[in-house]
Order: sequence, then structure tokens, then C-alpha cells
Amino acid sequence: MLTPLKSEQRIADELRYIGAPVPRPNALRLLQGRGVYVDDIVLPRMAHVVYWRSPIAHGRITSFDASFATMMPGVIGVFGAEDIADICTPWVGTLAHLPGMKSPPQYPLAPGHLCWQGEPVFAVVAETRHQAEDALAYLRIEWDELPVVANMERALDPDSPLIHPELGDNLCLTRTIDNGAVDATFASADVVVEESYRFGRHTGVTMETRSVLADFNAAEHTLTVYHSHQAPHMMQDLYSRHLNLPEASVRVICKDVGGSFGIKVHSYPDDFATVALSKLLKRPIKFIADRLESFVSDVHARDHLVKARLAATKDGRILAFEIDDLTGVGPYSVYPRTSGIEGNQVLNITGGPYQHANYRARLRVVFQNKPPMSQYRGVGHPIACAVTEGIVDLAASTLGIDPLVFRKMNVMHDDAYPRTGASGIKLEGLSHDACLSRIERMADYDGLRDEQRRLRGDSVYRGIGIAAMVELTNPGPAFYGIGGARIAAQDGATVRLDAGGGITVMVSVGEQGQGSETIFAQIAADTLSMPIGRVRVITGDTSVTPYGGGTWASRGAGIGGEAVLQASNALGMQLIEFACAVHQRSPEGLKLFNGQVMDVENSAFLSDLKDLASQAYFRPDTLPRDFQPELSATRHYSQRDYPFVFTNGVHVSYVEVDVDTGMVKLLKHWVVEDCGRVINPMLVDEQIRGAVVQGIGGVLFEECLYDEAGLLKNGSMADYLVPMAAEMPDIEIAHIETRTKTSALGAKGAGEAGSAGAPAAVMNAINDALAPFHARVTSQPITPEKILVALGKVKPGRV
Amino acid sequence: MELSGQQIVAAPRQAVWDALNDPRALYECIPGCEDIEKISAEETRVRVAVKLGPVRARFTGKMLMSDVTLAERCKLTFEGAGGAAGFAKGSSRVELSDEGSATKLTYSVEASVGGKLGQIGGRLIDSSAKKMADEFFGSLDRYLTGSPLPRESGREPAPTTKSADIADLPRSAPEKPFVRDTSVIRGVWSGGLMAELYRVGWFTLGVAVTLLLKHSF
Amino acid sequence: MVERQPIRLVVNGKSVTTTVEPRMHLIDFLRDELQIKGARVGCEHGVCGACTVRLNGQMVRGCLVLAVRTTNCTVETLEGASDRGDLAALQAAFHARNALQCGFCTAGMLLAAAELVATRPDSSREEIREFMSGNYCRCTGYQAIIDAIEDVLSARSGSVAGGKKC
Amino acid sequence: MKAPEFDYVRARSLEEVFSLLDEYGDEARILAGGQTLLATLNMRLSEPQILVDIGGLSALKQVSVVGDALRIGTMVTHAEIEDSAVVRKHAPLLSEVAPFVAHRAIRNLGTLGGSIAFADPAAEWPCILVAMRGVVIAQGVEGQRRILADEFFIDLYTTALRPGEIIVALDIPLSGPNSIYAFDELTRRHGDYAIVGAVITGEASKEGFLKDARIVFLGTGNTPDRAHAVEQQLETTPLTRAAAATFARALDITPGGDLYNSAETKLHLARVTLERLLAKLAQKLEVPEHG
Repeated sequence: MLTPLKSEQRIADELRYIGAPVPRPNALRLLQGRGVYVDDIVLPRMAHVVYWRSPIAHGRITSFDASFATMMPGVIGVFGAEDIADICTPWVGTLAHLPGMKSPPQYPLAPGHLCWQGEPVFAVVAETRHQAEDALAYLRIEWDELPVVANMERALDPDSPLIHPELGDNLCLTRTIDNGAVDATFASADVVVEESYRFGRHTGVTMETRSVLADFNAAEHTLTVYHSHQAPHMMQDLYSRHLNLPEASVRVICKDVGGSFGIKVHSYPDDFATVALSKLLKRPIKFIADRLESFVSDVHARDHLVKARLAATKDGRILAFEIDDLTGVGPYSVYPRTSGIEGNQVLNITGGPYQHANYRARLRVVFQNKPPMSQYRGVGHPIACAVTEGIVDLAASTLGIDPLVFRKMNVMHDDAYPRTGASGIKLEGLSHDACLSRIERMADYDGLRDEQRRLRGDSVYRGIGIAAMVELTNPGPAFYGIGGARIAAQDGATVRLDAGGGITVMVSVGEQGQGSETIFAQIAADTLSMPIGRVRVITGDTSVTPYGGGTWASRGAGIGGEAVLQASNALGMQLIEFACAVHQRSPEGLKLFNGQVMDVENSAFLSDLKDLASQAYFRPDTLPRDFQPELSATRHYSQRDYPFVFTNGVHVSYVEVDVDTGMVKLLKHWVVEDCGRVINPMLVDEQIRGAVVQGIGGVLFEECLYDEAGLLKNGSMADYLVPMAAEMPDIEIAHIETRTKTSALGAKGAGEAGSAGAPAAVMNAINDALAPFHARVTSQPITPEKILVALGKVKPGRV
Repeated sequence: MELSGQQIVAAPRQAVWDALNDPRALYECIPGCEDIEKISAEETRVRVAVKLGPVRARFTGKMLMSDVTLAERCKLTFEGAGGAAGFAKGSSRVELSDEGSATKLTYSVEASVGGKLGQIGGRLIDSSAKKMADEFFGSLDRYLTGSPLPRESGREPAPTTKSADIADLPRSAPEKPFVRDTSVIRGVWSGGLMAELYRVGWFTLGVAVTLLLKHSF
Repeated sequence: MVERQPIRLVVNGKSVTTTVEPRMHLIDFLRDELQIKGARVGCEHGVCGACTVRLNGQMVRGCLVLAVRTTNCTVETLEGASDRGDLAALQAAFHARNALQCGFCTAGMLLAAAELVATRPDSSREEIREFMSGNYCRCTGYQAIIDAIEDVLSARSGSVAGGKKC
Repeated sequence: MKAPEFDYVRARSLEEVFSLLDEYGDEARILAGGQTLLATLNMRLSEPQILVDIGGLSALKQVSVVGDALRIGTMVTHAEIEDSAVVRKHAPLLSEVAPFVAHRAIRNLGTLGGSIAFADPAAEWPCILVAMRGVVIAQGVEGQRRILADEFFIDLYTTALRPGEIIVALDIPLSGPNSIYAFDELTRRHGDYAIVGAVITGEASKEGFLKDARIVFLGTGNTPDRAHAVEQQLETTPLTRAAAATFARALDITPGGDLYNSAETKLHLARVTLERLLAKLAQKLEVPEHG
């Protein structure tokens, strides 16, 4: 039963869809190969653009000659920065609420200063993609190299080369937190443990690469952009402002999106260049990044070095955490969500689950001549959780306390909310105790420990890794809005009774495969008590849906769902009011049930919504003169009680390490997660499984390998190791439901819990397996070589 | 990745050192060298066609000799642009020591390849750089001891040092690309061979055209 | 310009006679020339599997086959196999298990799963994972796909063997 | 990335192949399975003028016993080897190794001859061919040549094939009743290029010796890497499980590093792999197989 919003609102008695594993209706077209992605769309006079990307990490163009290339068959033109300078203005990727953050202006095409291998500099437009690539090979371009900043640990040295001399140094952002009596606590603590954690830079590798089809209509001065994107309204605002077009004449349409994970929530220079070229050439221009350019142009993530220490008492009470996070981003802060948020979240979230009061943290975000870095699924959580849970495990083993017991002693207890964490994060209500005891039973923790001990006798080394985590979801304007970015923190839904008696829901949160359209249908169907088959959901079109933020930071269900709930509620009340006018009854006596209007007491049938719709649309003459039925309702919702609604979960990973080859076999993985009300258990579990495997990619396999000249050495699917089916474990999932009181729906986010905790759990499991050898590995990805070096079987070649 | 190798050259140290500075010797010994032209004592402009399995990449750039201690040690650095393939930088610290009447060459190899080839070829950059270095120093021995060099078929005879003068190449390329008169080329626009001739852009085009004009007329 | 060459083949049961540039791989030919969009381009170097189609009944990487080489062959994409009802059991199992999210890898996954069900019906769970490890998916984490294939195999062996699958 | 323009011809006879190779020289590429060549072309790392497709020559697709060898045509695919009963009967090692080659979709088109001609240092077939004392049958305008696998792989991607020659078939000596073998490779992911792999072949003798042993590594050198020192020791010392570690320590190869593994790591992994394979074979020698 949905908690009633206000006394006079009627919500259907029993729930048929919310809470049920409803299969996704829009999956059927995908199963038949009838999805429509951007590359599937063909428009008349459509041309293709291909970008010449800087082959070096830092330099300056000295000569450019395209005279031969332009003579090639099918070539429409070759363009550089100056050709679109007066069409699209540059941007700066900073946020006001990250004080002192700086980043230089960035242009759609680099005006000569080459800042990373992969930066778009020239555009070749031709009739076909093949012809454009043929011409690309005949551009005659020469450049001078400049000293490269490719090692983040030396980027702030006084003698380090400067990427942007005008900025004075390579520092993008710094921030510190210093709460409680940190120095005193560490000085007097019984036990202090210290460790450094290295996280390899890696990227999302979405199946569908970034795709844009920009169609500027010169006659109407309107721009339609088919975009593979997560935030259509954000891009509408950016294109409108930077191309000087009225917002109403910019339309962004996101049909099927082939995976995004945060990679497609940003704006990219080649997006702006493609749109600008469409305006310049007055014809549709299609840009489909191929896989090779994706590795050097999609945003990267997770490039961090974190030094951490923890202070605890002899009897195992954690007193203080301290961290120093150094993160090397790209030459520009990404626009508009910036390259500072990942590091900022590491500071906010480290130590999240625990009761300590003393916390000091320093963040330095430094520029590098490597692809720009920004939000990718989990954002700062995989770093913060791995640092926290790694050092907590080190403390537990130093104190000789079982790591599960140590966590049970120190996590915030479920009865102690609301409260503020040591880093200042405001926590509404979490369930660490419930999650820890649930996963203990689910994974048969004691049984695993017995098996681990027994197998050590046969020199088989297994490890059990635990990772408790907090996760921010349902963000309010605190994330971006207050910093001046026009990124909507609210979402809107319009729910309409159609003439045929069906319900159409238009909502501003989009679908990228995670199933948000399905849960919106579930919510609308239950709220209006309609068969779900009669509910149709439309998203991803700025000209159709209300204005809203889109998909990011695990907010789809929590924010979008609540907007759908409130709009459906409003429509429900309007329909009852309409039925009252028709049947001369008072609202308390009627209810909606299964697409009909019924008497509350005796459930007598009064009318079917289909008939009411026809009457309203076609026979208004039969209605009381003074009554005008309203058959659609729009509601907007934003979460304003907390900066973010935090939720939590816990992972356990069970691995076997071959101590001769350093190979790790993932045996099993468990997750207990609390995302508040679970609207669709199947879809939530699948979100967690997909995110866990992405986390496993980061901890074991994925890294962008750069040499000192800032050149990528493994930019193909053969050498950049994305996780594949054979090596992945089965993942068992359970839920605790601590509903948020910030909304009637009570749902919190679930999309990033998997990638937040999996790296920590797998790292801890590997180090648990290596414990008999007193070896630890804290540099991700944990490759066989790093394990062999830790075991002393091989000298450290290069970490 | 730091790699190293050794090669005994049955010739006195001075002769080996002279060969390292003689464009004719370099043309014979650099694997896949298609053209060479000495610009100064330290700098030699060179065009190298690299064959690696099915991969064909033509690098046009220059070879620098630095950190020189006469007839004892130096550093050879090659930097070349490979058109769409990207660009390559290879360096080798070479030390010459007497080994009886012969000379022992010990050398390091370091390679860094940018652009697309680097992205994709990462797996084999080091081993192929090592292979090219081994071949170069191996050829040096055969060149100095007069035994025949493994001449790949179809490679034009070495141009005289001065005749293939790249330096005074016309800055702006000729209006229409010239056509070689052999039957293999079927049309000015035929992607295949034209790609081969012009693939690295005008600079090479200039080189290719200049060379061909000199040879075929 | 290299001349287009004539080819004649059967695509999804329909005869196609046309000319094609020798360099065009099968996926671009299907998508750009025949407007058959079911198979997708994911990497163009034969690793991700998004471009999987059937050539003479066998699954292949569409990006590693030249269209000019498919003359006198039969090609089938997900649309053809789906409309023929050849994948009904797998499609139903994938839908029930949510063994797809964004859908970009689904064509390759279904055709690979179909070849496994047809040629290795008694595969263990680990053998299914190995066979399917040639197709990259970033959304599902693979478990639901493996479960869906197991459902189809056990239903098939259950019905074939008439008894409980041992 | 879209491939550059090139012409295409489907050869109707070997003679036509040789005349095309003569006319275009290095400008022509042989198209066999295309699984490596097309990836290279799609990435524009090679811009040949013409592809000569030898897929239409049915003579190159035969598998048959010829004398004391199993003759496999150059165009036989990895999948056909994987599924072939004739191969399983006469060269069971090939049947065991085939599933390690990439993934089934690649194996459905990729060919044995293509893999041998390409000679990737981490590929399975070159290493297996050397271990089984195979012979490459090359053919050009002047006729056929038989090249021992030992002399075929010269350097990184460099074989003994002469310009204008193609591989037409591979001869693999038939495995006898006492032939035993062991193969394994270490990969981060199933189907990847191997970090290190090794195969041991030999004849089981009643006295517990592994006779005519050959030990060949893949992924360590520029070509299939023979462990001669260990082979010699196996001639004089019975192979027992206890001795496996000492044999492995005698490994004399010098691997190079790769993207993820230093040279020292590769040597360590090679030793571990060798020791495990020797232990597996030692077990077979203790319980000699019956027929």
C-alpha cells in the first residue's frame, strides 16, 4: 500500500506491479533486432564527419594543408577550429561550489595547442564514412612536440612542464576536510595502520560508441540532435547557449542508447563540433566514434593514488581515518559536470560506514596530457570504498580480530539515525547491521572460513573479502545546481488518459537499458490501478517530456519514479472528480480499480475509464455545464531534504589465488543492498550484477596503459581487457528495505552499488588469500605479475 | 621497456664508427630503408617502410646522432611520421669496444609509437623494435665484412647520396599527382597504389615524385 | 576508384543481386546498403561480437568478412532468424531473465547462444560461460544470459529425455 | 575504422594465384580465413592494392592421411579441425588445442594455413606444428617445397615462405599408440592471446622415459621457442613427478616482456607451466596407456 500523500488522495488498495519482477516490455524489440540506435537513423543529404585526432600527448600544430584531401572523391570539406569559431563558443568546466577550481577554456576543435593523444583538431566531412577516412589519410599536418605531463605524482613539481602556462600550475582543484582531533587521536591511539592504494585509469567501453546525428534546419533555424546520451535536457541547454539558438528551437532525441554508465552524461568537444558543422553546412551530419577513437576520446576515470591511515584502540574501536588523494585528470576539466567530482566524493565517502568522529582528508586534482576524466558508474565510491575497506581489513588483521566482527563493532548502528558522518555527509537512515548479518548467513561466512582453513592444508589458497559501503543516490541541487551548472536536479512526469482509455506517461528520466521505463509503467499502473499492458511510457525527447535531469547518480527510480507517482496520483484524483461529476457522487464514495471506477463500499461498477475518456473527448455535451474534465496531470519532484539520500550495502567476494602463476579465480560473489523500496527486484538485481562485473573489471583487468610520452599502448579490444563471461562469478543478491521518507515512493538508487563495492571486496579477498605469505597487493588492477611480485617470486619490473 | 642486444662486427672500431655516419651504409643496413639523405653531421633524413606481418607502415622522418664520444659511444634516435598509422620514435644507446681485431657493439633499444599504430601494436612494439635493431646491427657486420646483404626483391638500387636530394623539395605540392607509366597503376585516383605513393601526405608525395621522376626518365 | 563487383546471395531468405565495393565488410553492406540494422558495429577488429551474423548457417564476425566474398552464400541476421521463429525459446528465456539491458550485444548473444544450443546441448554451466565468452556485454554481467541459455538447454533436454535432467 | 580501397579477385586456380602474386608482388595479400588480415585492413595498418582470395580452391580444404602423415589443407578452418574425427584419430593433440584458438565465431572462418603463414608469436598452431615435427608444403610458380616446421619460423612474423609462394598444406606425422602429449596456455581471459603456453610431445617408454621429447613454448619468443636443454635431459633421465621441478628449472629460454608482464615474469610463468605439464605426463608414464 503506497503511503497516502495527503488524506484526500486515493491510491489503489493492493499493489500488483510495484515490487514484482515485471519483464521489460521494451526489451522485445531489442530481442528481435529492431532497436533504433543513432547509427541506424539515416536522413536525406546526411554527411559523415571523421576527426583528425592529435597523435601526440602535447604539442602545437605548425602546418596544415588539406588541399589534396579536399580533392578526394565524396569530400564535402575539411574544417578546423577557425571555421566554426563564430558558430560555437568555448566553455570552461568548473563549478562554483568547488572553490578555487580552475580550468582553461576548451574549444570544439583544438585551435592549435594539442593537449592529449586523441584530442579532435580537424574535421573531414564526406558523403560516406569510408570516403571521409580515405581523405583523412591525406591531410598533411606537421607539429612540434611540447614536454608532456604524464606522471601525476610529478605534475605539481616546481620544475614540471606546464600544460597551460596561463594557469600558473597544473593544479585543477584542491580541497581539505579536517573534523575532530585528528592529530591527537593518532598520537594516542593503541594501533595505527598505514597503506597506499593505487587505482589504474580506465574507461566505460560502452558497447555502442558515442554517437551524434545533428540536423540543423536552416529554414526554421532549428536544431534536432539524435544523441546517444543520458541527459537530453542538459545537452539541449548546452547546444542552445553555445550555438546561440533559442532553447525552444533545440530538440535532443535519445532513442535506444547502447550502454552509457556515465560515459554518455558529459558533453564532448566532438559533439559540439558535429553540431556546429551541421549548422555551418546546413545539412545533417553524423558522427559515430569508432572503437579506436573511443579509447582516446571517451572520458576516463579512477586514476588515483591514495595514502591512508587508520587509528584504533586495542579492543578494536576505530577512532580516526586520514587520507591524501592525488588524482590525475586530463588537460581540461570535463564540461559541465567537471573533473573534480570524483575526487570530491572520495573525500566525502571514505570511512562512510563507520562511527569514528575524527577525519582528515586532502584532495589534489592535477592536469595531465591524457584524455579528460570525469564521472563513470560509481564515480568516487570504488576508490573511497576500496581505501576504507582495505585499511579496515589491515587494522583487523593487525589487531587479530575477524574482519566481519571488526566491522560489526564499528559500523554505524541501524538505530542511530539520522546522523552526520565524520566527513560531514548527512545520513537519513542506513542498515549496516542488518546487511552484515544478512550476508553472513547468505554467504555462510563460517562455512567459507572452515573451507579456507581446510584447503590451505592442501596448499590451495582461497580468500574471503568483505566490503561495507555507503552510496549516494537521489541527489538534490547540491550536486551541480548550486555550483552554477544548468543540470536539472528535478524531474517531471506527465500522465495522460488517452482517448482509447490507455495511459501515456512522459517522463524526463531516460532509458539506457536499466529498465527505468518499466518501473515508471509499474508505478503508474499501480497508482491508477490500471493493467500495465495499457500503460505506455515515453522518454528521451526534449520536445515531448517535461523538463528534467535524466539518468545519473542512481536517481532514476528515486526522483523520476516519485514524479510519475505524484503525477499519476494527481490524474487519479482528477478522474475520480470527473466520475463524481458524471455520477453525481462524492469523492469518498468512489475508487479506481483495474481501469474502472467503482463504489468504495460495495465495489459496484460505475464506469470504465475508456468510456469516461470517450465522453470527455467526443461527447463533452453530455457533461454538466460547469464541469471541464482534466485528463492529464504533470508533476515535478526534487529531493530537497538532504544533499543526497545515502544508502548502503555490503559485498563479499570468494576467490582462489594460484600462488604459482598469480592468477585469480573468482569463485562467488554476494551483495546485500538497501535501495529502499524495491520497485522491480529483477531489474534491481540485474543492475547490481552488471555493476559488480564492471567493478571486477577495474580491480582485476582494466587499465589504460600509458608510456611516459602520454601515448596509449593498449587502445584496442584485444589489449584493453574488458571482463568477459568465462571469468565472472555467479552473484547472489539480497535486499534490505529502509525506505526513504523524502518521498512517498520511498525508493533510493541501486545502479552504482555494484561497482562501488566490488573492487574493495575482491582486493580484500585476494589479500586474505595471500595472508599466510604476509603479502598484500593494493595497486589495481591486480594483475598476476603484481601478485607474483608481492609473493617475492618475481622482482618488481614495473608496477 | 628497456631492451638490449650485442653484435660482434669483424671490423675495427673506426670503420664501424664511420659506417654509422655513412648514408650509403645506413641505407643498406636500416631494414626497409627506402631513401636517405644526410642533412648535417648529426642529422640524416630517412624514409623507412616497416613490414610486420600484414602491417605495412611507411615512416618519413629523421635520424639523430647525439651524446657522441668519438668511435666509442653515441645515441641514435629515429623520429618519423607514419601518416594515418601515427608516428614512431626509436632510440638506441650504442657502445663500441675492441674485441681483438673486431668490435663489440652493445646497444639498448627503446621504442615509443604514437597514434593508431601505437594504440593497436602496443603488444608487439618492443619485440619489433628489438628485431629491427638486431637486423640493423647484424647488417652492419655483413656490410663491413663484404658478405651479401639480404636484399628484398623489388627494392630499388641505392640512390647516389646527393642525387635524391630531398631538401629542395617544392614546398607546395604539384597541382595534379603525377602518374607512373608502369601497367600496375590503372588510374590517377586508384586508391591502392595511389595510397602507396601518396599515403603519407605531400612531404612523402614530394619525395616519391622526385624519386620516381629521377628513376623512370 | 576500385570498381564495385557484382554479388548474388540470399539474405534472410530473400535473394539479393547487387554490386559492392570490395573493401566493404559484411556488416556495413547489410546496414548501409540493405538497410538491415539488426547486426551492429562494436569494434571492427573481431573481438566484441556485436556484429555476429550467420554465414552459411555458421556464426561469424560480420566485420571480418568481405561482402564481396559472400556471393552464392546465405546470410542470416537476427531479424531473419527471429522472424523465422528459430530463436523463440531463447528470446523468451532472455526476456524472462532480463538477459539484456541496452540491447546492443543482443543480436550476437542470441546467435551465439543458438549455435551452442544446436551444437553442444549438454554443455555444463562453465562450458556455456566459455562458449559465450566471445561476446562482450557491459550491462548484464553475463549471469542472466548464462541462466537463460541453461533454461533453454534444460527445457530441451527435459523434453527430449522425457525425464528429469540428470 | 573503415578499410582503405583495394581490389579483390577470387582465384580459380593456383596458377592464377601465382600470376597475380607475380604481377602485384608485395602489393597483393592472400585472403585465406581473413580473421587477422581484415582486422589489420579495418585499422588501415596495411593498404594493399589487391586481395587474392584462395577460398574457392577446394583442393586446399582436404584432410587426409598421406603415407605416415595427416595432410591438412591450408584452408581447413580451426572449427573443422576441432570437429574432425580424422584429426582426433590421427593427431589428437590438434583436436585438444583447437578450442584454445580465439572464439568459435573466429574459428568458423580462420584457417590453419593462415595462422601458420601469419606466424604470430603467441598463436597456438605454429608452436604445435614444431612440437609435432610438422612439415609446411609451400607452392609457387616453380612448384612445391617441403619446409620442416623447425626451419619455417624465422623471426617475428617472418617465415621461410618466398615472395610468390603460398602454403598449400601441412603434413603432421601420425600419432602412434605410445604418443603422449600435454598442452596448456595461460591467458587472462578465455580466448585471449596467451601470456605463455607450452606443449610437450614424445613417446612413452616402458622404462618411464619420455623418448623423442619436444618441448615448445608460445608467447615467449619471436618464434616457437624450443626448450632444448630440458629435451636433452629427458633423453637420459626418467620423467617422474618428483623430477618435474628439476627438469623445469633447467629451462633455458629467454622470453621478452609484453604489455602486462616483464621478461622475468614470463620466464617464471614458463617454468611453472612446464613443471605442471611434465608432472601430468609423468603421471601418464607411471600408468602407461594401453593401446
